[in-house]
Amino acid sequence: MTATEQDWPKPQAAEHEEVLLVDVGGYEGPLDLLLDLARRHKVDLSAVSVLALAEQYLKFIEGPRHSRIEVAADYLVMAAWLAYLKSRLMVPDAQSDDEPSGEALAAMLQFRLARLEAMRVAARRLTSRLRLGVEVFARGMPEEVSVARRPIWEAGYYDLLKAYSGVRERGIALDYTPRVRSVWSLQDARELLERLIGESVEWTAIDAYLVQYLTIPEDRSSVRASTFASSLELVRQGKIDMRQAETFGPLFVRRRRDPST
Amino acid sequence: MIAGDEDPNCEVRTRQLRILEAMLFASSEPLSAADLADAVGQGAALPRLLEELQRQYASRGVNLVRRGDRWAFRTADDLAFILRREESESRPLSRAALETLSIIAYHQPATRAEIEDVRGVATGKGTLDILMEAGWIRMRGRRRSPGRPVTYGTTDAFLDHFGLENLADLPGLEDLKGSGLLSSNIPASLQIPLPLTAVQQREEDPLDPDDDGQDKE
Amino acid sequence: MIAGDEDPNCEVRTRQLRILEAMLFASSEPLSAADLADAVGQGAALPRLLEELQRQYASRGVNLVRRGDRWAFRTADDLAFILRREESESRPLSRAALETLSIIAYHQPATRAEIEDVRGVATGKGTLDILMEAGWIRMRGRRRSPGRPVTYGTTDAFLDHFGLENLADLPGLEDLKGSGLLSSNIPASLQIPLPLTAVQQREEDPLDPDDDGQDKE
Repeated sequence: MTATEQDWPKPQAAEHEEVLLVDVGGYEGPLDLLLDLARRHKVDLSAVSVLALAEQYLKFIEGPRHSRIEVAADYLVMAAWLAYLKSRLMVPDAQSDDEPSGEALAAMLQFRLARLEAMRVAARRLTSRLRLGVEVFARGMPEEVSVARRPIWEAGYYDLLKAYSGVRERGIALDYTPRVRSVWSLQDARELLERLIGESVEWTAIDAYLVQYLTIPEDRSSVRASTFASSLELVRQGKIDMRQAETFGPLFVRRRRDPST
Repeated sequence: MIAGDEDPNCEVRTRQLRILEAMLFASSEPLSAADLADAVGQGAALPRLLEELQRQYASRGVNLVRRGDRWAFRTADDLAFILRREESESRPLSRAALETLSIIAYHQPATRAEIEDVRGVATGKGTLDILMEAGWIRMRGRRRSPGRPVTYGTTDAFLDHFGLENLADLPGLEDLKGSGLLSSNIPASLQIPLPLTAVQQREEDPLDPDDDGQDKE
Repeated sequence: MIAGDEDPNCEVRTRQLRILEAMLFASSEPLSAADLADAVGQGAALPRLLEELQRQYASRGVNLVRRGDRWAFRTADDLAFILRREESESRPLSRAALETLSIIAYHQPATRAEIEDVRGVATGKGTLDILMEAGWIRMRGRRRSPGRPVTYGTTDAFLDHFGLENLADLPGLEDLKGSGLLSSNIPASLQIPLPLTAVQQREEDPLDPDDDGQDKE
């Protein structure tokens, strides 16, 4: 397993000290830093010694950790994990151990480094392609398609007939002339009553006075209503007396005698 | 594909034509000969190249056209229709339009004044326009009466849309009453015209081909 | 100029080709087969016509290219050095954005957690926003896994920008697949508890129309 190889070339101390001073913030996370460390020494990531890489990382992170308290938690988590990985790689696996072997963990880290590297290469290859608007061009003067919105009118046969019927019925309403009904005004009724009762002080049924007017069916209710209302007015004015013997019985009227005479 | 093979410098020429083609295609404005000259090389016979390109595209869907002393690709004139797209949207006919349409259907040929008389409301020109645009009514002729008003009638598209074989299929008075569309207590005086029986009485002249239906003021 | 004269319906065919040509020339955006079919008529053998047109333009300064399910005219690749313009983008994409874009392109559909797993670092929401605003990525659906995270994929505009006919054209895609580096199913033996693992299930549901991609809190 390459991960356990011990022939990781040791970087020169001077260079290493310099690196230690580099702000970890310059890296896009611990994986980026690890990848950078790995690529300094090997082009082929599968040949990288994970153990050596872990040691380098731990050393690298120690500097900022001591000098700057705010090293991102990501880096510290990775450092802790790499310390764990280191211990797994150095201590032979116990058969009963449920934990993944150090080799498996190392292979996983290699896989992730290789995958990140592959995506970086892919991004570079993508951006080195001929790009639209830079090297390749679309039509510079696109000819606009003008969209004319044409309404499709919806109307059902029923709607049509309903509309026609409605219009014709409305037409009828417009031609409506109210039926002329002969209505007795209160004024007319009052004058008539006064005239009919005259000076008669005998109790006489009011219908008897109106008999000739009540023969026309259409007029009957109007005549009754108007004369009754007028009679009440005449009573109020003290011109006549009225009496009714029973409910719905005939109404009797007579000229009120002047109390002064 | 590229013509002009008789030219001894065919390869150079082909390449020059391709460059012109690409530049004219990609440019956001028509290009002058000067704009193009740099790209194809000063020695090139630009006018002849442009002529050649114009000739190559003459029969295609896109033509190389000259605008003043500038050049551009434009859609061929006869294909202008593809640049005008029609999108249809369904809209219910307004009540006014429905009423007007039904009156025209029953009373045709009907003048605007007659329609207004039945509706009891003035009919906007817009309403008739919508019905004409929908293809359901047409101007039939001019009434032989003072002012010679335009008469309207329905079209075959009207019959088609409403599933009628002919105008006689329109329900009559009794049908409308029977279906409950007309209330039954309408006066006996109310008549629903039998379609087109009126034609003979209401004299009209067919519309002249050059009559746009506008009333003379 | 138009080839294919052996066709008995040559005239119809020529006209159909001219219409396609005009439509594709007129638009700066790639057009779908459906857009084109409307114009040439439903009966036309669109794939064969497009193939023919592509062949006719293959040697010219402007080529007919396929972008996903869409088609467009683009200037020929080999003229890039003549046509090259300064990048109009005021600020180029950051490394984070570019990396995220390629991870989405090669791993799609990919959730944010998966992107973060590959990069080993949290992805600012701004990065995805920038890519979506550029029109290169879109929310595709939701992964059928706990939390139902939104999945991202690339758009046709992405293909267009980078001159790819389809996703299979992504540079080095086959090699990456072969080396297992795109495999989302990392062998169980390689699963590590720390520091960053991701749920790597591929199942996803399409995004609901009213799903704006916001995760429920």
